[in-house]
Amino acid sequence: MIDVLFFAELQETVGQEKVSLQVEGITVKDLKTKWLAEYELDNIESAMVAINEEYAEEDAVIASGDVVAFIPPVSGG
Amino acid sequence: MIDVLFFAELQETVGQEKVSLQVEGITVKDLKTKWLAEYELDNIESAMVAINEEYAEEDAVIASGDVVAFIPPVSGG
Amino acid sequence: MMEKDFWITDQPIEINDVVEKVVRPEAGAINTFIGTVREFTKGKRTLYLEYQAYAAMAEKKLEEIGQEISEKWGDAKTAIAHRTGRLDISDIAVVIAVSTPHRKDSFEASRYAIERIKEIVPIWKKEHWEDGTLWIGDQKETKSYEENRPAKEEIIND
Amino acid sequence: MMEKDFWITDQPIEINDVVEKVVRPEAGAINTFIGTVREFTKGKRTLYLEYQAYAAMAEKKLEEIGQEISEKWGDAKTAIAHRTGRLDISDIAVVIAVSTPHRKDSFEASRYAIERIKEIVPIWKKEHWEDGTLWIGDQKETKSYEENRPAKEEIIND
Repeated sequence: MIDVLFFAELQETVGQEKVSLQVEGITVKDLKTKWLAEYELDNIESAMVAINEEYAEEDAVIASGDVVAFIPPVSGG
Repeated sequence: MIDVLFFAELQETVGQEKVSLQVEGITVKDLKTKWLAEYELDNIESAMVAINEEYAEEDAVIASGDVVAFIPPVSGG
Repeated sequence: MMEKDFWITDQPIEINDVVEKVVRPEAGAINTFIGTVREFTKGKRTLYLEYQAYAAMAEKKLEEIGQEISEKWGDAKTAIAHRTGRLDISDIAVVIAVSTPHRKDSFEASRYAIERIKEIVPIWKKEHWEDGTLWIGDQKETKSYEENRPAKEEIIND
Repeated sequence: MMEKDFWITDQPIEINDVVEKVVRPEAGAINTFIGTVREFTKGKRTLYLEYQAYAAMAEKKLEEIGQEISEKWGDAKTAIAHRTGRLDISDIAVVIAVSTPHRKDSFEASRYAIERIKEIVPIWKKEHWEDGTLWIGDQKETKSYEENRPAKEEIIND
């Protein structure tokens, strides 16, 4: 199982902060195109991805227990 | 009468903060070379001069009631 | 007293709490950058802001910025606090403090810190205007992420 | 609460007292420069410092710096406090705060303020080392006054 976190406008579109999915061994790209397709997250392509609080690439493989976060363009400061 | 103020090392050499002199109509240069010669202020040439709290030139004329200050190179901050 | 030098909080930030972290005998200069909520941006009136953070990761990234500064400027010490939740006009969103032996470095390092926050730290701002709301991000397409990761030295204007 | 925006004091300076002077709805950025007493300079150990000011003129000159900043950076507000008397290691000698709508200006203006203080404000520092004392000034002949007046844009290194 993995946890997927959403922030800012993605969180509002999904309607929740966190989604738990029964998957492992998939890539970030797979996660976006297959597992999250139902949410119709138009802006997800402009988001960065973090796995366990570190920025990760599209082809990174997600292991069981990982926390995957979608990071829309940041605007702190 | 005018008041002449000294700061930092000039103050220590003169031994006081302020000297009052019974003069008027003299230039800053006159003040240094004639009226303050007795104090042997070696560093006075590297000091700026202010009359009534504004920087002034060597040839500025000092009027009665003026406050003349010798400002050694500053080191605030 | 806060234990960390880099922290996210939903409480008002005391400037002194951040500055105190970097005061030390080796320092002759402390530069502090304070980001406050501005009422008008390009003629549009902000009523209030809402900040959201991925707090655990944001604190790690702030600490990473502190490490980058130490590598770039040698004897520098950095502390950063960022607030989340609802902020009203003039409320403090972020406080950065950098101490260095000499003043030039403190200005440069503090500037670097705020630019990096706007690049890599997962914190988001939602504008609440009189006529609507918007999560601020890439509306103006001012950012370009190479392979979806922030470039090391990318500078975003404010 | 202090009435002035530019002041000389023989009491410890509270950073907040200076920052509060420049907080306003138009500002999104406040840059603060804090000068503290450094223990070691080029390997020489400072025990404490003594600052002396021509207070009335110094306050006028600090205010003049604030006016220069307003002319150069438009919508900027500046406040500056400088302490006099005996200061121990890590004590605060000066606090500058500049608020501007956008952050770049706040950094530039704050930097300008500290450089100008070191040029035109009648304040002097006496170093107390283990082996002696010295009023700091032109020992290294780093300054050149044209006609005994400070040049407008002269920059002195620290």
